[in-house]
This record gives sequence, structure tokens and C-alpha cells, in this order.
Amino acid sequence: MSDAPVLQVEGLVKHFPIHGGLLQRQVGAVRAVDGVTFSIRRGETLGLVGESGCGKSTIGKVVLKLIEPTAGKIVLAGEDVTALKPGAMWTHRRRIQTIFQDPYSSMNPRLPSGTIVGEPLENFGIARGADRDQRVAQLFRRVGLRPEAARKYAHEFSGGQRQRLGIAKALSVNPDVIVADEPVSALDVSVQAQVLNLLIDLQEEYGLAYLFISHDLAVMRHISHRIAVMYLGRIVELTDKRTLFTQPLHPYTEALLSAATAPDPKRRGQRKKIVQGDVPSPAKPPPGCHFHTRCLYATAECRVTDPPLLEVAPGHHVACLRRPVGGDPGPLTAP
Amino acid sequence: MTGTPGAILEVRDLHTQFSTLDGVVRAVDGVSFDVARGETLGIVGESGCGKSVTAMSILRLIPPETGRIASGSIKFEGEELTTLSEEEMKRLRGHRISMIFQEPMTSLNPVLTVGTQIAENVVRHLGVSWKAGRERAFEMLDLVRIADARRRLDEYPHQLSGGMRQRVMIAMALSCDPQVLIADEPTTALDVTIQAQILDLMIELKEKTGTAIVLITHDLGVVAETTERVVVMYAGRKVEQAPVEALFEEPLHPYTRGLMGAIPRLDVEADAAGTRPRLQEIPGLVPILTQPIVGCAFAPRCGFATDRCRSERPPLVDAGAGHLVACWEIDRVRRAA
Amino acid sequence: MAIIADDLALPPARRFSMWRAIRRNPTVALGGVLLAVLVVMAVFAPLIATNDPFKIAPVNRLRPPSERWWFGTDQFGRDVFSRTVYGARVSLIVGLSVAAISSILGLALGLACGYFRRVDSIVMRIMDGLMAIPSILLAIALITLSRPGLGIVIVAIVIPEVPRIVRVVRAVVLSIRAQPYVESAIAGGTRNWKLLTRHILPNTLAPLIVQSTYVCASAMLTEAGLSFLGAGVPPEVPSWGNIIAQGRTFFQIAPWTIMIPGTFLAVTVLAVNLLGDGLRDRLDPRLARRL
Amino acid sequence: MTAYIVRRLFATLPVMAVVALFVFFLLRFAPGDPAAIIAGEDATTEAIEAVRAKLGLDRPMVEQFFVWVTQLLRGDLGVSIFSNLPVTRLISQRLEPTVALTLSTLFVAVAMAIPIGVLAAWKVRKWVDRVVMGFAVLGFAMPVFVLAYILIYFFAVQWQMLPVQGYQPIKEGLWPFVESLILPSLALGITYMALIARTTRASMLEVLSQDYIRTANSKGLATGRVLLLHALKNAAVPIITVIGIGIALLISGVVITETVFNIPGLGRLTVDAVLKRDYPVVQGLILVFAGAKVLVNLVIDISYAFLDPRIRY
Amino acid sequence: MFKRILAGAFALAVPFAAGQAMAQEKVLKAVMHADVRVIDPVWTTQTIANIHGALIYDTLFGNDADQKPHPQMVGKYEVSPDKLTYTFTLRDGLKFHDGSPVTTKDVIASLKRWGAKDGVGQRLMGFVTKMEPVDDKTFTMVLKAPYGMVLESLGKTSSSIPAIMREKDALTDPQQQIKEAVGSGPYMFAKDQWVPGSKAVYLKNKDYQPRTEAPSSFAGAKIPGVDRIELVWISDPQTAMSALVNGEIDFYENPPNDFLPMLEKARGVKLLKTGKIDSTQGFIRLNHLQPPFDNVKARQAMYYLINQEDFLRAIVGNPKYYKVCPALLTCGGPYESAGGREWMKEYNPKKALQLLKEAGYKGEPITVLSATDHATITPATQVLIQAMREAGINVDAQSMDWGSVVTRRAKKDPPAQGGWNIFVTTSGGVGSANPVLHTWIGAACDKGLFGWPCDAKIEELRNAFGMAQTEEERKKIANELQARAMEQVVYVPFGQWDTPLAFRADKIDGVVPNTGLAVLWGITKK
Repeated sequence: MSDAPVLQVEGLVKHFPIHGGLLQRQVGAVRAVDGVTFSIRRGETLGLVGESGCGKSTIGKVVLKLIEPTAGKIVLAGEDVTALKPGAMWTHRRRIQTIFQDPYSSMNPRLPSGTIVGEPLENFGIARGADRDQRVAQLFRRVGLRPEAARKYAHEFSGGQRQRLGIAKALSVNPDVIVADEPVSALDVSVQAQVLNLLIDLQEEYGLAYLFISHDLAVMRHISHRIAVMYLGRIVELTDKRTLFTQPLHPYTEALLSAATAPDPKRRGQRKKIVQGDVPSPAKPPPGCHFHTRCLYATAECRVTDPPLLEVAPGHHVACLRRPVGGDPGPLTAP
Repeated sequence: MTGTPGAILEVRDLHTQFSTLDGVVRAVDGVSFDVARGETLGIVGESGCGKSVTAMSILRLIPPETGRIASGSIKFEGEELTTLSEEEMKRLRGHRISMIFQEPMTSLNPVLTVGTQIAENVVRHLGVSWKAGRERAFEMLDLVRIADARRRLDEYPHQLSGGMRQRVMIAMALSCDPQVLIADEPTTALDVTIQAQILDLMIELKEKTGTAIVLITHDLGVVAETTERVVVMYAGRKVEQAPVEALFEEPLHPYTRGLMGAIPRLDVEADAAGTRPRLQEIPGLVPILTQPIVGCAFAPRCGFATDRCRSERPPLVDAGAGHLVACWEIDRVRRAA
Repeated sequence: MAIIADDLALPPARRFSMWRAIRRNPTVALGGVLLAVLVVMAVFAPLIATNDPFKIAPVNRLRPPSERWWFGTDQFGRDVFSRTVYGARVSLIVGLSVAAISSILGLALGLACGYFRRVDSIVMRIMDGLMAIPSILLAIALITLSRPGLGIVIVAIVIPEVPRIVRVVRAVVLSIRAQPYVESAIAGGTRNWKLLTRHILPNTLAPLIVQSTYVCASAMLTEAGLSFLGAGVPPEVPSWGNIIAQGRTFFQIAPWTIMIPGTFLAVTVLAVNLLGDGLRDRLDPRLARRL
Repeated sequence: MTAYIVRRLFATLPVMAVVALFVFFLLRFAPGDPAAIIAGEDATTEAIEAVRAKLGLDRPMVEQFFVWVTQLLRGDLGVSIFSNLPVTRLISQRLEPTVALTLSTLFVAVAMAIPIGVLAAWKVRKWVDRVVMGFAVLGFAMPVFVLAYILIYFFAVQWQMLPVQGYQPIKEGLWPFVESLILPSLALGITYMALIARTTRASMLEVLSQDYIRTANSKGLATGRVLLLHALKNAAVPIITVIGIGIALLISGVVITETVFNIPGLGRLTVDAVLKRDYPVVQGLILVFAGAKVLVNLVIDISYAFLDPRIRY
Repeated sequence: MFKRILAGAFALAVPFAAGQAMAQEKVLKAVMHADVRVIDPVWTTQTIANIHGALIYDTLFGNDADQKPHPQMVGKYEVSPDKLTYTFTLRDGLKFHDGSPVTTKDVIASLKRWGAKDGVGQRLMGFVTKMEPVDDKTFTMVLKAPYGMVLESLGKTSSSIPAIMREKDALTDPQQQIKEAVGSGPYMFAKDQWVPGSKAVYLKNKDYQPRTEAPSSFAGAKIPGVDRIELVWISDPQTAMSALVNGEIDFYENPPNDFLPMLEKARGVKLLKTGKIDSTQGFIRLNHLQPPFDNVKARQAMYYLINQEDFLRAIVGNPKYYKVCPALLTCGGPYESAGGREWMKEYNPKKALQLLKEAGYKGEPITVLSATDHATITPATQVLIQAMREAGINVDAQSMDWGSVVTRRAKKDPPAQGGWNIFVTTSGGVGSANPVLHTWIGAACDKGLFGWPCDAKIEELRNAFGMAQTEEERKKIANELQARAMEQVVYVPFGQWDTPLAFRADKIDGVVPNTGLAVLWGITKK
């Protein structure tokens, strides 16, 4: 693991405008991503965890420049790619690849799998013709598929096999970073394990950096080195996984951990701090700390003041007014 | 196999099949289980294992164009359901046995108000007026702890959050005080925090009403959290059944073991920042159900498999204390633990 | 790690079987067979026809069907059977070329509209305008604009169809653009032209083909309608529409002049529709809602 | 909602402008000359020229266009070259029959189509479904005029049950009015019935496979309630859309039906005007048709909001 | 705009409401060959406009069934012995529909407008030096030379009739339509109930004072027989026939000949054969300005391509209703003649082609304007095209609607530049019977009709015919004229046919054969 970050994101903002009224003027915005900062080093997995609508998938797409950021900065392998137009971005795409969530719709149904996997090779002029086919065969083998399967179409594969195809495709151009957006959430448990193991093997083999997006804390814990917890477009806590699971500081992280079920009937009823209510709409996030509406420890100040993401302990970033720098990491109490 | 005394629902050797152009799919292939009054039974398995079809078969909701209950018996309070007329079956559904589904997003009718959808169930089965039905709907919404229930009655599903929709589904299912509630993946589509809320709500309501619950899920965590007994299904067959503690304590079927080893765990001691232990994989794919399966369905993927496993279907045997398992090699499996 | 275990065997692929295809889609088979018969009839019209379809013989006008004139004769004493056989040519040419031309134009415009947002606002305005004009009136106006002939009839029917196809293609392109595999291709470095030709275009073809079968069927009916109103292909051309239109005056005294070509027209349109329905079920079940 | 309607109405302006421009120049470039037609069978070339000058048809086209547009903006559609009557009057005279025919056709089509579409979807793949859909596909394939002649032959000529032709305004009494519309509505309606029935079936089939129908069935609701409330209301949007498309297509069918049944409606007026090159009438009519179409689309769009609470404007 | 239309629709309801009272009224519903679209019979030569005109306007003279003129509005008249001065006195009791009396001022203005527009009128006015009122009822017409067709012209029943309008209407520019249809005839036009393209309504003129003589075509008493005449327009002949059979209409002016056997069988329906000369003549017109038909030999070649039987069978079918007539002047008419008939003795395509070649035809395309929407012209054109093709002529058949044909035929340019070589048309037998009234026989070069035949001799003969004083002299000139016109090929006739009237004999009486124009006023309802 080298220290130079391969991907750096600073103050990233993505707003989707809402139009309305007689003249269809912009009347508001969905604040999908609302000022997010993080970085990933070579060979590292950064997990982005959060519930649906928290903006984690949007971050993935913005980082891939599949959608344009509203504000902020994206630095890919030392180069600022934030403002690059699609044409200029193209050369940088080699460095950052992606694995999609849905193994069923992320493959063009009308192309043989070999063509899909080999497409980036062609696009970047890396290999053509027989050379390409050979490389594709290697990739197939590497992800555990028979090379002959390159002639088959996506629908002829099972979900897990499709996900292997997606991995092979992402791998084909030797990227620095892979954005994996819920790559296993559509898979059955037994297959999920296969894919997760493969991802870890590949990371170790090629020194890949993963931006791993998931809602599943257990998966996250398994694959990540560091984890960022998101809530309504913001990172509320960011630290290494051990610290996160043993000493969560943000009330939301705590709530997530206590809500997760464990495959152990003996632990039944041990969950205590279940947050109530629903996630507010990102189009109308609450003022102050976004989480204050569901927080068990919210104070009056939380309702008005926006907590900054602070490094309260070395490598442990938290955005909570009740967790000051160098503060007591012990349990909070309701005000 | 002996029927549980006081069982409210008895399923015996159920076979449900679908005709497709590729052949007959044996979605449920000889499954039996009982549900006792007030009990929570979990049915767990991966997609395509036949757990949902089992649930649909109980309510006889298998689409008649393609599927049918080929054989077997389903008794509810001693009454045989497979031979009831469609009209009698309708009287039963939503009244004495009701069901909730995985996707609260799509399981509620988008063009009818929440109040109508709950009230119509009450009006249909309890024969009360629409006014009384609405009143009941209000009570139920209040019961599932939907804030401002009166106003929500006139709202449409799209105006509610996912969690609220699932609460509405529960309110609807419980509105006629059913004896059995079948919950098919009730929390799979929900966020973690909401899932926790809903599971808590279900447990609480079960205690309040005494309704037996059949909880169908692929999530071992949910099973461990909520059920009393568990049925594990694979390829349309029941492979294991045990009280929940016993199952998690010592899973006996290699498949169950495989499942438990394959999931990443949150509950074990956190490992150091850099280490990432390998997950246990179950190699291979689930069998194709259009082809008849000889022997144990799991044999091709099983590390313990012998020639006997591949040729002879293992019967369910009691391994002690109500722990049933269908495996020829229980002893070897036990020893391997 | 480069081990390929047998446990990663692929699910067996289904082999194509004619019988399965027919069983799955009996209507397509029926439509296809009917259409094939008609195509054979059109192609080999000179061999099948028993008389010269253009030959006017007033002496033999309005003869009922007989051994000599299988389907009787029309007001000019022309052989209705031969004209009907030749009429298959005209109807098929009209149907197929309208379907082909409007599909190609609609595809090009629809792709442009769906893919390039700036083109979209302009082109769609014009398409809306064209769509707002009742198609048969537009066709009549266009046909009077130029000398009637097969060509202008085809053009006249194509113009009002194009906006419809553009809409279908555009909608499909927009929905394909939102597909993860398109994003996946972009992320994989695929650029505009290739994205359009390799990923978007092929996936618009299924709904386009289905839509074009309906266009084909409706073009045949429109051709007949235009002939009926006296604005179709030149009267000597033996199109089914013309035969019916000319025969309509004699409906009560010589019903064969209208019923037989009418039946042929209906059966052809039926066949094309069946084919379209079958293709729709096969290729694009969601299109069913859009129609 | 009001903002939406206003916005939609504004959005129709460019559409109408495209229509106006297109129609005007299309007609002007068309061969054929009203002057020659007016002048009559025996008129000389000079006489035709004189008529043309009187009608202002010898003026530059751009000038004619501006004259027309200026009139339009004043709400004046001009005067028919032949009858010398204002186009607005000609149109208003013909409005009732066409509206009556359109509405009764729609009524016939919808009243037949929705029940059989629902029935077919309910009994999908059963013989009822096959019969109904076979009939629907056949209905769609039948040229309107062939059907019309068959209907006339049997119902009017052979059995003398209904009038052959003509239109009785509603002022003449309800029965004569209805009587005069039965055959034309049937002849025209079968096609649309086929179209709507097919869409209803397809839409119902899709809805019937939805989760909320499974929910409704799991509640043990009566089949009627599931089909007609839970399913049909959800299936309504595509059905309404196709009815909207149907209204647009009807206009073509109306032209033919009005010709066969001799109904003095707008369709017939348009064809006559085109064939006689009565420019002001054609222009006015096409604008009216286009406007009607735009209006129908608007009504359809608004009706979505009533059928589907998820749609907001 | 929509509001206005809607308002109009409601306003329209008022006359319909009035319709309730007419239940007891006697209504004649008639389907004519065309719809009343233009209300000015002078402005257009359309036959239907003149049928309309003949209902509401009176004329000074009226030709009887034998085309002999009799006084109609005129009470008495005198012709000076030198035949140059005509003195006309209007009969008593003539009133316009608005109640104003008919005066000589109205008459002179009407004749002047008609004379400026109508072909026959123009010819007459060529002889007239002045028309002057003597008093309100008497006026004189002075000619510069004796003209034998004065009264026939004033009573004519073909193309534009010399309708007598109010002076204020008659002062309208002849190139512009009159706005009000107010005449002094037996019926009044109900303009508010007129739906162009659908129906025109005429109400009985209760104040009309008919003559006392027995009615005969346009001559004699015009007694309005019903309270209301509705000229209903049914464009589809199939529908029109069914409507007659079903009793929905009373009168059908021109049922296609193929329907006649069915109508003969239909209960209550009767057919009335056309009068002696009111048949229709069909012919092929060649463009004399453009090659090859600028050469007389090429024109004569066309005679060898015409087998009249073929044409007539295609158009008419039943031989009962058609007549082969290789002549230009109506066969069966007063001036039927033998002149030039030898040209059409033989059908010989080979000879036709040979003649064409001799005239310098080298296989260039010959442009035929082919109407697609005309009951008789369309089939005739088809037969012609086939005959030409069989002869080996390169035919460029340009299909178009009749509206386009009438435009295109006025173009003098070469075919390649929008002109033409051949078109097919028809002419009424009444007009075609008389060399003066028959404009198509003329050869006045540019001033003539499309095709522009140019032959001084023909025009001379037509003038001479007009000036001839005796019937023998006329017949002799007519014979000579036809011989010359056939030789020059002003047009190529393909025969003559009748169009019987069909009507409900169980419902109406008093139907008489058409004489150029339908005579509707005498029809009564049972």
C-alpha cells in the first residue's frame, strides 16, 4: 500500500435541479452529494456505506465522470479531471473502471460476452483482433470463466458469472481504481462469497484501489480497509474499519450497527438503539445536522449548526457536534 | 414424521410444478412442515429454492395458467385447502391466512388510497360497512405506529416511504386478525434501520395478537433474530429443519453449513485493519429444476458427497431434539465441525 | 488461481428448435406462412396470373367468377384474379417500402433526437407539427402536389408515419441511454459513434422492427383508402385499393370486384399484424403497452 | 395544474405555426388551380386568368401568406373561394355531424373494447381470449369502406332496418339522430375497437402480473373487484393513450366513413376542398384539425392525473 | 376561433328548429350530378350552378323540349323586318323574391353581364349594337347584322343561362361572384340553410305567376310543385342508389348506367329515358399547338385508334343506353349530319401509327392527362391509353384528379414543361347539337378552348350558321362545318350515351327529361 492517493475527492457536490412552475424555472434541487471529501490509496479499499438515497451511488458516478459534478474537485492519479469535457476525459478513463450493481442490465444483451469484456481494450487501442481475443481469454481465466464462454451472450450466464464478466471487463485495461457499486447485493449468499473472494484476490494481485459502495455492513466490514459512512449526501464518519466497528463515534453509525441483524439467535434482543422514523428527502434535508431528526442525542444546536467533518482522533473523522476533537470516545447520553 | 400437536397449518409432501416450454419445473418437490399456533417459523434458502412458491401454494395463489399443486396436502385448522373451491379459498385469504410481500414499493396498488386498500379487506371478510372498514383501517395504521394515521388513510402509496408502506402492508394483513401470517421476504427491500423497525414491529404484534408467522427469507440474520423454528430449503426440497438455536449452534446439512460460512460476519470480534479472512465458498450453481434430480440435490456442490448421495435421495431423519436433516453423511459432517 | 473448475460450468444453452419457436409463437408462424404465400404470389405474378391484368376488354365487363375469370371481371372487362395477383405486388411494395423508408428515416431522426439533446428540441417540434396534421389529408395534399404514381403514394404515406417512428425510437433510445450497460460502455471508454452504433442502435431494432410491421399494415390500408378517395396510385395500376375503389360502384351488382381483393387485403394486413404481434411478444413485450 | 395547462397551450403555438406554414406552402405549390375549376368546363385560358386575378392568386406567395396570417390573428379564417361563405361558417355547419360521429364511434369502440379486452386478459390463452383477439386483429385488418358496404347492404338495403345514408341532427329527435349514426359508428368503430381491445388486453396482462394484484388476490377479493378496480384503473393510462391516438386516427377514417354514408361532416368537407383547391377552406380545416388534435392530447394528458395519483404536473 | 365555430354551430340550430314545422310540407329530395357550390350561374359554366340558377331565376325566353324558343318572361316581342331590331315587352306580375318588380333595367344589366361572360352571350353581343329601355317593361335590342340565333340564345338551356337578376346584382363584375341569389323564378334560394358540399334548399315562391301555356322544358308554365326542394349531394353513387331504393331520396339525376338494371327492378323506382338530344357526347381533345398534333395528319391518325363500342361499353355497358356516333354534332339532334363521318369508318392501329410516323412522330412520349376521379372520363381515358399503347405509341399517362386536369389543360406549354398532348372530356348533347352553341367545335385559335384548334374556315362557317335565316340553309352549313371540323380534327368523338333519370314513381310525379339542364320545378309530390 503506497501513500500517494490514486483518487482524491474534495468538497464534491452534486445537485439535481428540480423544475416547476409556469416557466419551468428551477425551484429547488436534490442535494444528492453535498460536500464530500475523501481519498484512496493504491491497493486500498474505501467503503462507502449508507442507506438508499444517501448519495453513495451518485458519488460513484461523479467520480467516474458519468455525470458532471456541481462543485468540488476530483484528482485522479495526480491529475485534476473535474472540469474535463467528455473528449478529454476519455484518456483518463483507462485509470478508473467500474463494476455495476445489476449483473442483468449492465451487459449489452446483444453482444457476445467476449466483445463486451474486450471492448475497453479496443477503445483504448490496447489490443485488437487475435491479440484482443487472447487477452480476453486470459481475463476469462483469471476471473474463473472458461475462455470458450466468450462466444456466449450475457443472458446465458448466471448472476455470479455475469458479475465475473463485469470484473473481467473492468480489469482489462489495468486501471488504478475500480468503483464497485453494490457489486454483490444482487447475488445469492453462496455466490456473493465467490465474488468477494475474487475481488480481494485481484486487489492483492494488481494493487488495485477500490471505491466499494454498499449498504451491507457485513460485506463492507469484510472487504474494506477504511469505511466512510454517509447520511443524506454527507460523510458523517470516516475511519479504518476496526475503529468503526469497535468504537463508532457518530450516532448514525451507532444506529446502523445496532440495526444490523446477526446470524446468531443468542444475540437476539441485544439490539437496543434502533433509530425511529425515515430518512428525510434529499430534496429537503433538515437544517443543521442532517441526522438530528432521528438522533437520540441531538441538542438544540444540532438543529441549526452544520457539523464539519473533523479528525477527532488520528485517522478518525467524524461530523458530529457532540464529538469534538480529542473528546471522550465513550457513549453519548441523551440531552 | 409426526405432526406437531396443536399445529394450525400442516403441509404434507407438497409438490408444486410449473409448465414451461423448457419442461416441467419442480419448484416445490415434496416439502412438509407444520406451523403451531402463535409460532414463528422461518423458511430460509437462496433464490429459486422454492420458498416463495411454498408460501404461494399455501394460499393457492399459484397462477393457474402455468403452475399447479401437483400433489400433497395442506391442512389449515384441520381443513384441507387443496380441495377447497376457489370461492371458499377467497373467503380464507386475507381473513384467516394473510400474506405480506417483499416489495412494499410494488405490492400496494398505486392508484388506490391506503385507506381503501385496508378497508376493502375488512369489508370483504368481516362484512362491515365501508365506514366501519375505514375506522378499522385507521385503528390498524395506528397499531403499526404510523404517525398521523387519520390523514394517511387518504394518501396514496407513493406518498409514503418504503418503511411506512411495509407497515401498511402489515396493517392490511392483520386487519382481519388472521391465524397465520405468511411474510415473504418482508424486509429485504428495506434499509437496515427500517428493517430493524419492521422486524421489531412484527415481533411485537405477534406477541399481541398470537398470530402464527411463516417468515420466508434468504437472510440468516433475520432468521436468527425473529424465528423459533427454521426450515432450510434447497432446490425445492426441505434439507433441514430445527429449532433456531439448534440450527445455528450446529447446522447439520452441508448446505446449511456452506451458507453460514459464506456470509461475512459482523458479530465476531473485529479483525485488524489490514486482515481480510477468506469467505467460505459454495462452489458451483444451483441445479436446473426442469431436469429430474436423482439423489441429493446438493450432491454436485457438496464436499461430503458420496456415490450414494448422487443416486439415492436422502430421507429426513431426526438427529435429535426435533432437528431434522436430509443427508446420508450426517456423521461425517458432524465430525468435520 | 488460473484454475477453471468444472463447478463453474455454464448453464446449458438452449438450442434453437423450429418446433419450439412455433409452439411459443403460433401467430408468428401463421402470419409468416400467409405472408410467404403472398410474397410468392407477388414475385411470380406473371406465372400465376391467368390473364393480362391491364388488358381492357369492355365486351367482357362485370362477368361473374367462372372458369375463364376465376374472380370475375371488372368494369373494364379486366380479369380480377390476375389484377388481384398483381395487386399483391403493389400492396407489398407499398407496405414494405413505407415500412422500410419510414423506419430508416425514423431511426436516423429518432437516434439523433434521443442522443443529441440539442437536435431533439428542434426536430421534435417539427415532428409534433407533422403529427398534428391528419395523415390522410396530408397524403391527399401531397399526392395532388405531384403526379400520382407509386412513388408519391409511398412518400405521402411515409411522411405522417415518420414522426410516429421517431417517437418510438427516441423513447427507446432514451430508455437505453439510461441502461447500466450504456454507462458501463462509457466507463469502459466507448465513445459516441461506437456507443451509438454498437450499443444503442442494435437495441432499438427490435421495437423498430415490431413498429414497422404495424406501419407496413397500416400503409396497405392507407393506400386502399387513398385509392378509395381517388388520390391513390394511377387507376390502371392493379393495386388492391384501386380494384376495390373502382369496384365499389358495382358492389351490389358485382360484389366479387370488391369482396375478393378486399379479402386479400384484409388477410395480408392480418398476416402482417400477426407477425408484428408475435414479434412484439418475442422481442419487446413492453412495446405492447406503447401501442 | 393550471400552470401546466397554460404551459401546454403555449407549447402548442410553435406546433400550430409549423402546421400553418407547412399547409400554406404545400397547397400553394400543389398543381391545380381553383380559378380553373371555378371558371367551369368551357372557360378559356383568359377567363381563368381573370378569375385568378380577382381571387388574388396571382399575387406573390409571401404576400398571400401574410394576408392570410393577418386574417388568422383576427380570428378570421377567410372566405371559401367557391361558395363565398366564411370558412368559419362552413366549419361550424359541419361540426355537429363529425363530432357526433366521432363521439358515437368512440363510444361504440370503447364500450365494446374494454370489456372484451378485460375478458381476454382474464381468460388469457383460453379459447375466449383467442376468439376475441382473433376477431380484434381481423377487425383491425378490414378496410373501413369494405365493412361499410357490407353493413349497408345487409342492414339498410336487404333488411331495411336502418337508413342507408345521411345524418339527422339531434334537433330532429333522438331516435333519428341515433339511427343515422349506428351503421357509420359500427363501420368506423370496429377498427378502433380492435385497437383499444388489444391495448386493453396487453395493458391488463401487464398489470395482472404486478405485485399489487398478487396482494389483492392474497386478500381474497372478489374477481370483479380485482379486475375492474385494482387492475383496470392501473391499466387505464395506456388505454387512454391509445384512445387518444385513436381519436387522431379517427379523422382519417371519418373522411372515408363520411363519404360512404354521406354524412355532411368536416372530413368530407376537407376532401372536397382539397380536390377543388379551395385553399382557405383547406387551410382553415387543417388548422382546426390540428388544434383539435392538440386539444385532445391535452385532455388525455390531464386525464392521466385523475387516473394515476402519481402523476403531478 | 373555436368559440366562434361553436357559436356558429348553435346559431345553426335555429333553422333546424324551424324544420319541425315543415313536417306537413311537401319536400322533394333530389340528388343531382354534382353539389351546389357556386350560386352564380353566370360566373361559372358549371351545369349544377345553372340547374340552381334555373330554379330561382327566370329567363326572357325558354327553349322547349325541341329546343325551340318560346317567350318566358317576355309577354310579347317584335322583330323588325330587317331583322335588326328586337322589341321585348315583359309580361305582367314579374317580381323578384325580395318583392321588387322586374324592370327592363334589371334585364339589360343581366344580359350585359351574361354577354360579357358566356360564350354564346359573347357571340350574341358581337351582333348587338345597343340595348335600350323604352319604359319599365319594354326594351329594344339593336343588331348590326341579322343574327338567326337571338331567341335561341336568350332561351338556351346549356352552360350559362341568361338569368335575369336584380340590377344591383347584375352590376357585379362578371369575374366576381354575386353575393345574393335573388331571382324571380318559381323557387327561392334558402341561403341560410345551404350547406355547401351537402345540400342546397329551395322554397316555393308563392308569388310566382306562371305562364298559362302547357309546360315544355324551359318553355310554358313553370308551376312550383312542392313546398321545398332539397338538392342533396351524395358523392358516392353506390350510396345514392341505395338511398333511392330505400326511399330516402325521391330523385336521382344521373345513376351510373350499371345500376340501371337494379333500379329497373327496384319497387317504386322508375327510370325516365333522356330526351331526344340530351345525351352526353364523349371526345378526345388533342393539343393543336404542340407536336405531333400540330400536324393534321397526326390528328387524323387518332381516328383509327377509336373503336367507339369499346369506349361506350367501358363507360355505359348496356347498349340500350348508348349510341355509336362518329360525328361532332349530336346524333339525333336537329343538325345531325353526314359530313366527315367517313373519317371514322375503320379501327386500324397499324394505320394510325403509320400516319403518325408520316407526320414526323418518332416515338416521343405523348402526354395524356388521365383523370382519376371522374365517373366517365376516367374509364374512357383508360380505354384510350390502352388503344394507343397497343398501337405502339409511347404514352405518358399523367394521372391526376379532375381538378388538376382542368388546370393543366389550360397550359399551352410543351408537355415536358407542364403542358399536354391529349385529354378526354365530355359535352352535353343539347349544346353539341347546335354549331353556334357548341363551343368545342370552334377553331378560334388562342381565343378558343383548350387544344386551341385554329381554322378560319370553321369559324366562318359558324358565323354563317348564326346568320342563316332558313332551316335548310342551316342544315347545309352544319353539314359543311362538320366535314371541315372532322377533317381538321377539332376533336375525336367516341360516342354518345344517355343518362336516364331515376325517381320514386310512388312518391313524385311530373318528372320530365332533362334538356341540357334538369327541369325540377314541375315535379309534384304525391
